[in-house]
Amino acid sequence: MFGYLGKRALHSVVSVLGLLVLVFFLTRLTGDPSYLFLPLDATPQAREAFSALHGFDQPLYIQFFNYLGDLLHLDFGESLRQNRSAMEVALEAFPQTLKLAVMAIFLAGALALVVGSLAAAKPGSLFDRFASLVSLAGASAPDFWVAIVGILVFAVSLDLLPTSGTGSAAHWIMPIGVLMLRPFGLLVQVVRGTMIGALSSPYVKTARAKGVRRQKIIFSHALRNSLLPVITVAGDLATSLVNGAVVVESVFGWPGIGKLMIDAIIQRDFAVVQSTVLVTACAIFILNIAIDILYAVLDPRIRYQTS
Amino acid sequence: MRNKGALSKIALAVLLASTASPALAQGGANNITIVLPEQPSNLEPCGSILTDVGQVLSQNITEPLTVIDPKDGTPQPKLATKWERVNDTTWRFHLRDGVKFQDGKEFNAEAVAFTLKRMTGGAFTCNNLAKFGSAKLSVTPVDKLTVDIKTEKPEPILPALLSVAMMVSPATPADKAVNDPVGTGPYKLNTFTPQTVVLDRFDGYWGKTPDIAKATYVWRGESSLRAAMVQTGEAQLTPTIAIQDATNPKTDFSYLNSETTAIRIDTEQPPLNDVRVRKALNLAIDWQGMAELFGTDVLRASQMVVPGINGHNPDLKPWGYDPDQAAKLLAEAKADGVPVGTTIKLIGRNGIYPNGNEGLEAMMTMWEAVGFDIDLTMLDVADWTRYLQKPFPQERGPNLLQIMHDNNKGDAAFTVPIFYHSSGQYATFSDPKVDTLIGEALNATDTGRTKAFQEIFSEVHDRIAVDIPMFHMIGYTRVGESLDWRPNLTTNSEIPLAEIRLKK
Amino acid sequence: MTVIPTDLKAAQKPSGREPGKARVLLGYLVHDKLALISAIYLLILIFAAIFGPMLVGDMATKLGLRQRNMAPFSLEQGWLYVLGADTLGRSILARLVVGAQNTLGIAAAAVVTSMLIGGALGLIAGYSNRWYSQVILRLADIIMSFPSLLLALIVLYTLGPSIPNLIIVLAITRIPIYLRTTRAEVLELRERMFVSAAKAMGAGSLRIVLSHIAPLVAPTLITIAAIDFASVILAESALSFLGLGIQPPQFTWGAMVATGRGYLANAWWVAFWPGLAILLTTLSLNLLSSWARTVADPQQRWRLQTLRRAPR
Amino acid sequence: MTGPILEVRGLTVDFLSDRDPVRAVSAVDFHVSHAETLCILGESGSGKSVSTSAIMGLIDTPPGDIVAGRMFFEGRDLATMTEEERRDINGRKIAMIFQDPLAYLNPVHSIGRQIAEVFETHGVASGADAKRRVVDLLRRVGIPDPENRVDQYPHQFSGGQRQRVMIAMAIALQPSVIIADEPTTALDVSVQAQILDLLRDLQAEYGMALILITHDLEVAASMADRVMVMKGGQIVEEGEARTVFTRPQHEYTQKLLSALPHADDTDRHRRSATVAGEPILKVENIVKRYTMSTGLFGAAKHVHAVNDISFQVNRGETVGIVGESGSGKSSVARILLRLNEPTSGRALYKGDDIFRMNERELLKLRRKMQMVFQDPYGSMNPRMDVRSIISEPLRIHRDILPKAQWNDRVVELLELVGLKAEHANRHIHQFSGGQRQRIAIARALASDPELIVCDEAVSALDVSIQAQVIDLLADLRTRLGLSYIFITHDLPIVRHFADRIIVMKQGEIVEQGTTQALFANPQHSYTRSLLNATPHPKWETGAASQLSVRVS
Repeated sequence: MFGYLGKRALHSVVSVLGLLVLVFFLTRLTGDPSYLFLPLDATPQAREAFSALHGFDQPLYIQFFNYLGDLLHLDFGESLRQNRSAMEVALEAFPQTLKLAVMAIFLAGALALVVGSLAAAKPGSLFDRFASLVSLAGASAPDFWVAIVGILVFAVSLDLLPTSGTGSAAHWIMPIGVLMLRPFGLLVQVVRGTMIGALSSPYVKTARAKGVRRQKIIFSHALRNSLLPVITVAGDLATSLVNGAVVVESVFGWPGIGKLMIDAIIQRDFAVVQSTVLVTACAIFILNIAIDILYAVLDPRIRYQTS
Repeated sequence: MRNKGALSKIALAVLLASTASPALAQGGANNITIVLPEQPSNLEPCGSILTDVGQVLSQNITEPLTVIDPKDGTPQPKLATKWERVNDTTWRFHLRDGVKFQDGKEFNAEAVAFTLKRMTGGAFTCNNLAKFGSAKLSVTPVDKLTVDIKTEKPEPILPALLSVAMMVSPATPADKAVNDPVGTGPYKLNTFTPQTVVLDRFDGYWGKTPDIAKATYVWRGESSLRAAMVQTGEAQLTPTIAIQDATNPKTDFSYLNSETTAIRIDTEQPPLNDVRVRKALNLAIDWQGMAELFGTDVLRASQMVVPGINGHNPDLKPWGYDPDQAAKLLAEAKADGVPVGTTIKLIGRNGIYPNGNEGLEAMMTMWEAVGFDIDLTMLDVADWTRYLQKPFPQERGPNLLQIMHDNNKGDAAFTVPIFYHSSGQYATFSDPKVDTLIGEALNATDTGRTKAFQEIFSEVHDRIAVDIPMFHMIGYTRVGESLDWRPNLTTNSEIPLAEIRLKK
Repeated sequence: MTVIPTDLKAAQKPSGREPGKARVLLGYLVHDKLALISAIYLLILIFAAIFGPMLVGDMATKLGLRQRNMAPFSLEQGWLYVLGADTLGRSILARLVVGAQNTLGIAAAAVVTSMLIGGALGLIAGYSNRWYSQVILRLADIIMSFPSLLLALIVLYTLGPSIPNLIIVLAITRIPIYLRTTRAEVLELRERMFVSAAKAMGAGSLRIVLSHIAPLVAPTLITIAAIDFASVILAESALSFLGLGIQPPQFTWGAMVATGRGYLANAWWVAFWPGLAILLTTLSLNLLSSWARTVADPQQRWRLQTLRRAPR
Repeated sequence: MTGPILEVRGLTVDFLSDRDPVRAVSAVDFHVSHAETLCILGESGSGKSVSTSAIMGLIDTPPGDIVAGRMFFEGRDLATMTEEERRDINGRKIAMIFQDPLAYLNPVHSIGRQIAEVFETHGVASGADAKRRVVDLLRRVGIPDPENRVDQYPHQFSGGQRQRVMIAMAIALQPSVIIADEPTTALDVSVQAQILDLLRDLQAEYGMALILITHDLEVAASMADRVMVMKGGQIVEEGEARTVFTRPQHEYTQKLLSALPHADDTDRHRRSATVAGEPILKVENIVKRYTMSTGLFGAAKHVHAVNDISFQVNRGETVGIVGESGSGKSSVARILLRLNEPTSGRALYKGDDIFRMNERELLKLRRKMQMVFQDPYGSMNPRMDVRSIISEPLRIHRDILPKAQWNDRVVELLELVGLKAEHANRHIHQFSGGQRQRIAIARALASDPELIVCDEAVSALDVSIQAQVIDLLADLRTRLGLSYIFITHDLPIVRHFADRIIVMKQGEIVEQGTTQALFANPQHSYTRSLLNATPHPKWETGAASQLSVRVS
């Protein structure tokens, strides 16, 4: 198992390096940052001076080797826009998104397990229909649209929650609510599907033949087995949460890494784009390895693989 | 197991945060929260002409030698009390006495010299320098409170130019941009985080003590959200909201925001090199209908500067809506062999101003109605800039470019040369007569200068029809009912906290 | 050995009066009311996407600057304005109908592209153990760890926002899903006996992959595609939110929501109707694919049948 | 014996769909008494499991539908009981053992936990007490080192051990009735005998009633006091075991008994009539070694799947390779067809080494050497119709026949294996197991092969069908002059079919020789144990037997 994890980690390192190369060259294809950093009426001399100052006048491959050289000293470059270390900017924003994403995915997962299991217990029932419809509807709406409507309803009309920003517990409710809509909707479907399968599996028959109570069959036998596919999907959804975070952070003024990376690419702040991508990619790879470990914890067939 | 741990940790963090949430707590009545449309990129005083930086920094933390009076565009004293022109290339400024920087350093001639040297040093990118064009400055302190500023060429409007030179403490690093500016203004920087900027009143300020003790800046991209925040009392002021959000006459104020929108015509490319075609473009638009899109308070523009700017020509009449005339001009041009059927590229820029995309879509429809063939392309800033500035892309073909110009610096000299001189950065045409006129205007002073610029505007509008001026734009602000403050022409670049009064 | 499904399967042996497959499916569809409504809605949509521009095409671009943001449910301006008018006074209904073409077209093109490319790469990566399989997998890892909105923005900035580029971008970000699913299935399928049998007969790799493995992977991919279709529509609208989606004068529902979002407080209908259209479309696709899963599962299929009891 | 513990009267169960309901069992009556063993005997699809599932309440309604019938446990009508009462009977009074313990044990819980669950569910014991009892149970059913193994998971046990765990779970509360549904079907014969012994011992010890469901006549004969034969959901014959087996009344029972491979000793001309011709395949010293990592940086371990195997196949000859699971017999087949590569060794097909052939030579070889797999359903692409399946070799080897003649050839082949021309348009799932294997054989014949490797080709089939397929193979051999390598775990099957037999154990050949010699005088103890593992009828006392299920 550790051999496997080691291989996974190696693959991750290779992928991160590949990613860095890709990001470096792709971002440089998106255009000259001097148009975005200097006022529109800046003179061509000023633009040249700007390019020379930041090394953009050098051939791309030289820039790349310089970047690699700096990486070896853990120098991830300066943010053009914020006048400070790009990695510092990225690491400052990352925990904000992490907190939001972790809360969202756990709440979505926990709720989906309950709702999905109850729906699977009686497929086709009124509750099943209702749960499917509501959860899917939540997942099917554009998130920025839900976010703005949420603000108008809950903050402006009803005055129950703050409109946006960070601070109190109440500030968390809407961002998490919006962010978890899609994972929740999809996870309910996954839980329901795997649970229906698990409930008609042979080992559930055994449990029934043993006289085990229905609740215990659902939660101890079926759900326990359904966790594995649910975790896989939840892991995939967690990585795509970065997308949702972009929208949620933009609307709610949440100072996270999603908004940061989008702003950075819009403003061609290359060092920040590279740093944010590096940070999120590392987080995603760590998450994937964590999921592998979790898999082994939950599934003895993986844990005790001898041959 | 590890999940449970993480979850409980986060729950704890949330709990702690909720008991001690300082960010939006309104400590007292004289603390205010201002919600901006975007996060300030940084707080480098040398970037104060950028809206995001300037709205926090200008007149609050840092002050220049002079400020522009929005009513007539003339420079007024700030850190300089008076100034005179010593000779063609030298101006002498007399500095205010008893002014201290927020770090306790004294404001004097040396400080002015330091600031200007820092700006022109080239060790980092100084955006404000762009306003000086190619002007080279040399500063000579005469005595403690007097400096001479020499330019290579005569610079009749140097006092106005210096309104963008934010004086910084000599303790500021000269070789790199900073995020902790120290100036002479009535407020000093408390904190700058990814969530907020907080300014505290500076007790050692040379002027009148302002009402507001503490100002917190936050930023939200959505206009409706900013409006909602002021409505719910989470914030007291937002400098920009979209027209459709300005629904409450008690809190929402419009102001002419010094921005002028227009479509630039690439006059070198047929059929746009024909004046009839250009006039037809101007006449084909239902300007009143268009005004609906940008707010009924917008001013129909006939030139690229707003009233109040030195050189604005109040007698110049904008083109009206006359689709028949447009069609006729087009037919005439066609009869003369002008290839009016050529597809014309209409190039817009995403997010250039509110409802900008809709405006272009509407104009495209109207132009096609009189017989043009228009192809609309929306570009991102970087790509769009390639069309805006020389050298223009080689294979660009006939094109119309959506532009917006902001001149809040009081003088048409910040507008005319770049747009209309044959060597101008944005100019698509060269007209010897206009070039001569511009040369004269730039060296003229007082009323002669005003007249000269007015003549240029009428020339390019009536005779050449070089572009399609659209509107002098209106901005909307929402000001909480507890504040006594009105926006004006400069609100786009600065929000002086000292001018904000609390209603009793 | 008597497991219930084999008994059911035995019952489905040809008995001479087997109704056509389409009839059977239709019967299942009628049995699931939500799926039936979804199917009808999607059919109407497809109709609108194909014929809509012919029917109301001009009305979708006709300006009415003096009836900007006209409220819905009024027939004063004609039935086309029953859903109100947008920020330029154009009929929202007409725009919804015409917008269906771009919305569905872009999503379909992106989904099909990513399915074909992802599927092909997945077949290669799953069937072959050569170095290029590793390269394909690492590339998929890279795309997966690259936040897709960011990737989309970078590519769109590089290529410029046009409809083909939009399709490319949306497709790239979805490829890994198909790739990984296909590969996982191939890894299982290639150990199956009929693959060994084909090898024993002398079939080459290409033949095995194309005629034995690919047809068995296809149903899974198509199921994913149905749900992915929904994701792509939403992703496209998120790009519009960031200003890099489809560019005017072209429009999609996503772009309509994005432009209308500024009016939610005052003219909710501008963003509401296209938002509702997106919601209903993605919802319908999800409901239909969950219906299809039930149909495909012999253990669950009875839920869609009218059970005929024996007389007592 | 006081009256029956469990009694089923007139049970009729349907499975519903939108067609006419499928009758799984129809008006079934049976009963079982204290310490008695009732065998329900039937082939797949006979409905033999449905009635016991109904007793346990394991049939979901819908899609199941209990149309009629009553079930009494200790005189109480199960239908009148509450859900809770029924649940309490399950596991405590009636317990069940399933066929495939790997699927029927929950993979994510330790076996200790799953057995203890019986105690906990019925409030008998919990915690350390339950665990102690579980260890005792495991010891009783013959799991070595139960203290340590109690915390292991199902996948860490062998097939036989898993079935023992299942049995431990069933006897935990010493129920009055145990229902065992095909408990030994997936097991090797030697293990099967041990499990059956265990069941017998336990029954003697606790005095339980045992309902044994099986398709295997020998198993039934060795266990049953009474036998009930089912076909198509109906009971065709029922009675005391000895009577049923020795004097079957119903035609179907007679047919089943006659299909037994060792039902009679007369040669049924399945063996090659002619003396074998020249050698066509010569296998020399093939070795297949796998390298396994034992996890946790452990040293790599070499496992010999096939170790130094040599044999020869002559034209027109059938060579049987016999062994239990893990003996390496299937590896040999796969290696010979180059589906797996050997570690070393040679296999000369008419003098050319198969392992050194390049792509083109290999393609040529594959025309001449074909394979029939164990699972006909799995070995044919479910998406293809029969025509495409049978003509696939023609499509691969384009030079065999012009395309225009493929259709005729398919029909010819179908008729050759006893199917009809119209079957060509159907899909594989529309056929029964025996028919599918015929299609697989037709496919193998399409390229005019000389040698066919049959890997457990009849193992998945019902006994009555097995005989038919073997007859077909024998017939084709005579008509087409084929040679076979016939791989099986079932020694009796090859007795009348193979000319020579190779017995394999753990990758090595332990014995080989002509069929007659091997059966008459097995040299190796392993061969003898294989022969003896066949269950003995319960009523039998001596070596003599009317059924002659024992050979020696």
